[in-house]
Amino acid sequence: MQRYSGFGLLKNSVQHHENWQRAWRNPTPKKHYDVIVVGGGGHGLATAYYLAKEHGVTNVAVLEKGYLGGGNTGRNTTIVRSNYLWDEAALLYEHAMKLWEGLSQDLNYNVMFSQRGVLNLGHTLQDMRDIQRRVNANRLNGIDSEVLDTQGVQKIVPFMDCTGNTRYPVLGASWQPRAGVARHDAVAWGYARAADALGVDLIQQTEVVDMLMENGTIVGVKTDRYGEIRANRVGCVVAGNSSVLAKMAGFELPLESHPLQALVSEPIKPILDTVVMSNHVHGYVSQSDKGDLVIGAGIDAYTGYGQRGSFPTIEHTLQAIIELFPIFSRVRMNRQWGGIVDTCPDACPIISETPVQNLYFNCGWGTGGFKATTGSGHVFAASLAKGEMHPLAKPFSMFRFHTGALVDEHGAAGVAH
Amino acid sequence: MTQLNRLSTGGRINRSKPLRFTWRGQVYSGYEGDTLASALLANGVDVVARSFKYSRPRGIIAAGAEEPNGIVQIGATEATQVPNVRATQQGLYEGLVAEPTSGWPSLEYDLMGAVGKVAGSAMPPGFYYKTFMFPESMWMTYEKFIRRAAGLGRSPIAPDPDRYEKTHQHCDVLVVGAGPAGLMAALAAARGGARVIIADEQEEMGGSLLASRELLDGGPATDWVASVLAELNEHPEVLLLPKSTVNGYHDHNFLTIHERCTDHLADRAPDTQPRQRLHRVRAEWVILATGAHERPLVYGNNDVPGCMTCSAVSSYVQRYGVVPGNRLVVSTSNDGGYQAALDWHDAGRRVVAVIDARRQVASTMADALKDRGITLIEGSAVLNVAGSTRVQSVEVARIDADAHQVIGPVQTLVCDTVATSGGWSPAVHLSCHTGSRPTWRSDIIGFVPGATHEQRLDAGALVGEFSTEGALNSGLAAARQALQALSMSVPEVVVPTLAPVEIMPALALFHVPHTLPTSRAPKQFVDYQNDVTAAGIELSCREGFESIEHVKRYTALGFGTDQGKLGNINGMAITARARGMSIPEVGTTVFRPNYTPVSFGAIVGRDCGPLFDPKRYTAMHEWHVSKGAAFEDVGQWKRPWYFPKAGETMAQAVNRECVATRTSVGILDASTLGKIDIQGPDAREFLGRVYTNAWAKLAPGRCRYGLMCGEDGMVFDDGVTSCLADQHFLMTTTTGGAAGVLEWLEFYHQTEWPELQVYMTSVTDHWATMTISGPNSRKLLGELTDADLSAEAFPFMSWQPMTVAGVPARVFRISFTGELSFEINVPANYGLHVWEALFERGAPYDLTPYGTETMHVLRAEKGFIIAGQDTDGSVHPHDLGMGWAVSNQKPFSFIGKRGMVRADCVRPDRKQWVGIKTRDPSVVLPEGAQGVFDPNAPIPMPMVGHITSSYWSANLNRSIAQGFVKGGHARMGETVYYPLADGSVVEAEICSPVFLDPEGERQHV
Amino acid sequence: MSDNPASSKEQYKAPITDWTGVADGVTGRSPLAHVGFDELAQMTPSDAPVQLREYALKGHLTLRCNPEDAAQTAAFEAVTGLALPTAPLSSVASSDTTVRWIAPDEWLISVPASALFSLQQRLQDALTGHCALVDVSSGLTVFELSGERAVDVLKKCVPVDLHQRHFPAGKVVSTGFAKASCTLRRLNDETFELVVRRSFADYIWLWLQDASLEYGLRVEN
Amino acid sequence: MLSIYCPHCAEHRDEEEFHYKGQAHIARPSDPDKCSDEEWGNYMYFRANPRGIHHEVWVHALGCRKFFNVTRDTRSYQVFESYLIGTSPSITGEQGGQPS
Repeated sequence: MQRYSGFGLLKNSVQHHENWQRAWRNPTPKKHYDVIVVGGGGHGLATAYYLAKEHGVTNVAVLEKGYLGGGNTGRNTTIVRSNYLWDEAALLYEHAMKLWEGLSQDLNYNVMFSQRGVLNLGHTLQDMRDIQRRVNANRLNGIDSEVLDTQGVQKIVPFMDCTGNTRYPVLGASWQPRAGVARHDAVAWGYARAADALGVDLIQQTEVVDMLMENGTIVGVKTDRYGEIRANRVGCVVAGNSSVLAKMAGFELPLESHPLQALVSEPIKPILDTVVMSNHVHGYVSQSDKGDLVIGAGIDAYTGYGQRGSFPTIEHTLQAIIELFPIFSRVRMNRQWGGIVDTCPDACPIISETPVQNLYFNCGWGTGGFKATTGSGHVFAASLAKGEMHPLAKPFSMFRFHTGALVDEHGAAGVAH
Repeated sequence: MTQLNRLSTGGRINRSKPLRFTWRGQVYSGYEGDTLASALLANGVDVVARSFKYSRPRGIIAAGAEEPNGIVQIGATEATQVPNVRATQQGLYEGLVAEPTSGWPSLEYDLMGAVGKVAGSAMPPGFYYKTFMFPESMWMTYEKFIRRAAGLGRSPIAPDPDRYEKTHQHCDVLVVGAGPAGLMAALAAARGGARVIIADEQEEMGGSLLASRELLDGGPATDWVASVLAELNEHPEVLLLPKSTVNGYHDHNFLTIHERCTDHLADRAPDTQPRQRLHRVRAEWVILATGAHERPLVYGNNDVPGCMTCSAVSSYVQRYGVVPGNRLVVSTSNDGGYQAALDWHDAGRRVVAVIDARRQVASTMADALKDRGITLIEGSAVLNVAGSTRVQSVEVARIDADAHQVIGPVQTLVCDTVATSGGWSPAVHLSCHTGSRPTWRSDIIGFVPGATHEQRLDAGALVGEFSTEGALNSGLAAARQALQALSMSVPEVVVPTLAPVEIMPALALFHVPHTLPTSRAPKQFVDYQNDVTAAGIELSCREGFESIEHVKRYTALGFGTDQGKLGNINGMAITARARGMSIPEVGTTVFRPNYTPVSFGAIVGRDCGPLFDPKRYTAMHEWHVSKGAAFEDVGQWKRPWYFPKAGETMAQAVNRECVATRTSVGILDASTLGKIDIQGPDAREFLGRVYTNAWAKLAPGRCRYGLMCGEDGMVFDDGVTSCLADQHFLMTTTTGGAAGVLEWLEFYHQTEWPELQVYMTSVTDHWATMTISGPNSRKLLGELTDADLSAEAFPFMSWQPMTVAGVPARVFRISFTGELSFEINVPANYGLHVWEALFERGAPYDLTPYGTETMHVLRAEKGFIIAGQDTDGSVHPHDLGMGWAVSNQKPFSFIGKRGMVRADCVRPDRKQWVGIKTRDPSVVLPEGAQGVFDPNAPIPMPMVGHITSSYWSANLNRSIAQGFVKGGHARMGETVYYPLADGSVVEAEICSPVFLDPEGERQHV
Repeated sequence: MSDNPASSKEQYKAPITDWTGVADGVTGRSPLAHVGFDELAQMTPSDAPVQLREYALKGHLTLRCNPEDAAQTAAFEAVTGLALPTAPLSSVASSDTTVRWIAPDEWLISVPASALFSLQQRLQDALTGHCALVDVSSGLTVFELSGERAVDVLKKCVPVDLHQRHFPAGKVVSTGFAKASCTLRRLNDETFELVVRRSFADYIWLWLQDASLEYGLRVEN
Repeated sequence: MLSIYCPHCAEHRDEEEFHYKGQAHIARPSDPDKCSDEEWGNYMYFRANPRGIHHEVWVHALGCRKFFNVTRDTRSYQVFESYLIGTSPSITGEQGGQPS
């Protein structure tokens, strides 16, 4: 792998950038792999990378029906935080957070992880009780988190309306300083490049159309472009389309796929230095390094695979943003888009064995997938390598929906994302 | 300043209405009818911006929505600042103040420009992914500097003084675009009797006809436009929306139109008038006549001010009477480019040459050129431009028939303006918003809208009908099709006659070759706003970013505020060539709303400020306000939180209210609780299915507390339901849960048990509810009613109709405080009367109004839960110690029964709800504190449950709390620790959640 | 499902109370009493193209029954003199009674407050079988919006198509009103009746005022 | 934004008047107490979630408050029919399949 550095950049600019290497190969798949990862998004690519790097499993293929990072990895609002309420979720997301810190160096790819902090606002007394509960839990779980009062919030976000004249005044917030944002595409590309360098085959424009099974055990997949490809183990990481793949394997998942929308303003000069999220008025906003206000809210109510959502969601989201930031009223919205998220009834993911032997699913991240990319890939890789679920993944078995051992982050995790 | 580029005649500006405006602090003049761009060009302003990455000087290149460079800040005051306005779309008004959004210290002497020149070569696509990584700790510092360069304009930092309206529209036919196709379609649809909305983004309707040289029915095209508009204006079923952009096309023919009502009039809207209006349109049929955008050619230094599209040049001359230069060179691949030369020439300025990439050109336009003696150079193209803040000359050379190589010597032509045309790209954007993918048509060298499941028709240049005649005919055809589908009569409409035009096919030229390879050639810009070059796109492909989406994301192609209207097709073509594929194989990126940017304010509409969300009030609200109550938001309701007397703190007020209630009598406005009237022969059975406890034997006149669980067995609501008669009940729900509970009940009734005969009606708003509570409550109520209130006649957990203060009432002897209580319900129209009557008689008893805070304290003293505070969706009745409210004897497996006995729900170490008594009675634990058994355990410390409720109890003179503790029910008396944020650890004892009167003696009186 | 014959209604249903039967001197209070419509009526311009009035303190009754039960519909007609409007979104009205279709088995009946008790009694007596009558008088108030720009104001409030072709006089829809809801009935070309919930009445009043700002509003009393 | 036909009000209304209530035709087990944890979990949580034709329950929340079923394509968001609770759809597709 051609190592990236400032010096390399200068050298290449003298050569008119004619000698840059490909970031990854475009290989023809082999007939058999130790592990097939279905889904070339951030989670899938991270899984492949850690399989190769941490477990020495390099005979790995990542099958992507479109282009790398083209699903939710490239469609989210890039928020990274780990201030989750329940121990199981908090430990998983904090595991991810630790991997975010240092990821650029690990991958030799600047993913622009910017720890500018996240505010989760409280607008009602119950909001504040929930914030206290979550912050206390975070602290005892070793996660940086504190409760701010209105003045404390105003100090961090000077242009937000904290006057108390609003419909739902800002009563306070939880504040995670280590949280922030990252450049979403770079995460996928960085993992892809690093995985490729370790020998992983990244197969794009190749859709899995069937699962090959023998005696209740998966032995490979059938693709639209290359026919059958066999493998000892198969891991599916296809956010949004998990139910479709599960159906091929003959089972259902406790999932619904919903559109999740986001929008950006035109780029404006820096005015917002942190991430602001409000569950109560229902919106969140940060400002990208390019200057766009990156804005989102919760998922659309009904299921959909259309990568677009309903206009009222956009309206409600912007109403929330203007309620918080009346000064943005004359700023203009440039673009909106949608991703497909598969949501679990308890707002926590599924990282799990399945009814099919050697077939594993990593899905159900709902609106919270991007921030977990690192940790998700890391624990899923360990599980695929050993054929046994990583301890951090164990609470997220799909079978918890039978026993009732849900990890219910509803209402506790602040706003979606 | 003189308008040195303004012609003395012509154009559609109003020369009798001169306007002054300010650009960069200097006052200029223009005319009514100008855009800011045309006025700037009239005044000879060349440089309007610096580019984002390389800080290169940029001038206006287009005349419409596709303009990538002329992005300015406007606004005369702080509050009226608007960032990123496209100068080509901003109508000029008296006093307009505009500033560039880039360039420091000035546009001419930009410091970053110097950096761009020196370091530009080290900034290929994705350079930041490859750098700024070392050391790790430095990224946040690097980022600070990177962020400094961010953004175009700036946000205002004062609140917006303007109003934005929003309105719902319905129509039979929505016509998007008022060019020849759109106007023709609207005219025909209107004549056919359809309800029509026609919207056009420009300051004036007419589209290409406004700058056309063609004659319609022998007269100027603008005369025809005027006659059509006059007829449409007269039509009662037609809504004309000029200055209105259809910015989004959503599912089921729902479209949004962004109308700029007053942006062309003044800095801010007149009082009471909206600045902008968003139309939310549901259309039976949509006719897209959105036209096409001219593609500029991609050649060396094609961003130097003075480089424009041919159609822009024509627009400025024809519509605004502005010739933006003196010596013009046209470089084109199609007939369309010729009009710029003709217009320029006829305006009396010099056309140096028309360079056509095609050979042996034969067309009507070429003939017109020859008639004027303008030089035509065939088989050639402009390769490169010299100049920095204005074009000084161009390099022209012969290229091969495939337009891939330079095959002749390079000659230099001196000029100050270069107009190019690479053909027309249909504006397919809206057609793509609902998921339709455009299809490539090689005959027109462009993408046209793809198939759709929407009731959508396309017309005009959008479907490759680039000629006026073709556009008119296709507009008419679309209207006919829509009318037929609507079962409306198709009227007689005559298409105006035009002189025949001979057209020669265009040449597919996207990227003009240079004598050097692209990587070494002068910068050839594809996307101006983000400084995306042909070399950058080729590099992206070499590095493996091959999918068009990867190219877009890696290079930022199409990511500007123009969203690639100018550059996307050229970018795709360059990608295709780099990959050895065809353009349709490469495909397009996905176009998404908005077509052009829309103010947040317009999308928000009136749902802001005081109208952001309804405030719901009870019938006694005015009284609470007059008594200085502090309010708590509970759902949308405003509930009194506490009633401070002068000088009282919240704690003092709450303590006083708590003590007064337990010692004499307090009163709570409980009107916000949800109330559902349930009646029918199966009402009792129904209640038994939706509540966890039994209802079969509840006698008329009696009340019972019930818990509601989901199928998972987890508590989600609670309340008292009273038996009004054998088949008639009144259910109460939590304030926040009211709507959800009713819908949930209806869901089970309508979808699971339709055979049950039961009707449910919300009566929340009908009743005003006031609870008087405390030892003197009976005496107080006795003063206002003749009813027998004795314990024998009116026992606990029963209700009676009676007259209270002259008003018929339902009074319930139920208690959430543990005191003797009467919940008085009267029709809300009489709520305030009864409330005031109670106070008239209440003075001797020191009747004390209390709010939600005191209610919380009093119920906590009694160990009553608040659903939503003490529960969170992961708690079943047994966890709460409320197994007494679960009846397993019922024949029907009520909702929640099965769920609460799942394997995980019967674990003995579940977190269970208990009382928490701090060892130090003066310490009030914060709600949300997390308990541990071992405060010295290492982090992550095993947590055993959190505090859900915690108060100072003035009645008990100590703190009280409740919360969850793992296996808590079996740990009475044991110690649990609460490590707090400040580092202290509070030690507490697990106890019963009932702190006061566990036998219930106070309420059974 | 149930075997209980509803032989004695009193046994099964709560006795009907004359909730408006208040003592002398006790007056009801509209949810908008604080607005002071009487004073506003003196202050607002007389030539405004939008007019608004509140019909406060009316009697409102929710009727639930089965439109396919001929005995029930006949009983209704016998009591009220009006045929129960069973077609979706329809209404019938006499001089002092309005009956609005709300759902296939639900109607909202409005009468003068003084007539409510008697109506409720007579309906209760006449209707047989499974049905419900619920007094919701205090839970609702009624606006009447009229004038040449009334439709333009309403278009900012409700998402339904108000064109005469789709929304003729007499039609009733229950729909969203901004972030609240309302039951909307067209009385004639330029006049609409809005029935709104008490706790949202102030919000809807604020919204209507705001929506008519660009045209001008006259409050009538 | 969807336009949904309410079979009770007999006209189309904007989706904002409705609430989505998930997959249709999921019958509550007749004897929950006899269900295993697995069966009960399947009833509560496990869903077809098809990419394609989907039968789902909606309620006209701001209108007549009645529930009904809708057949919709979850990719194109086309709505093919509204039909009453207790009746069967006239349009069905293999899960993930195209409408016939």
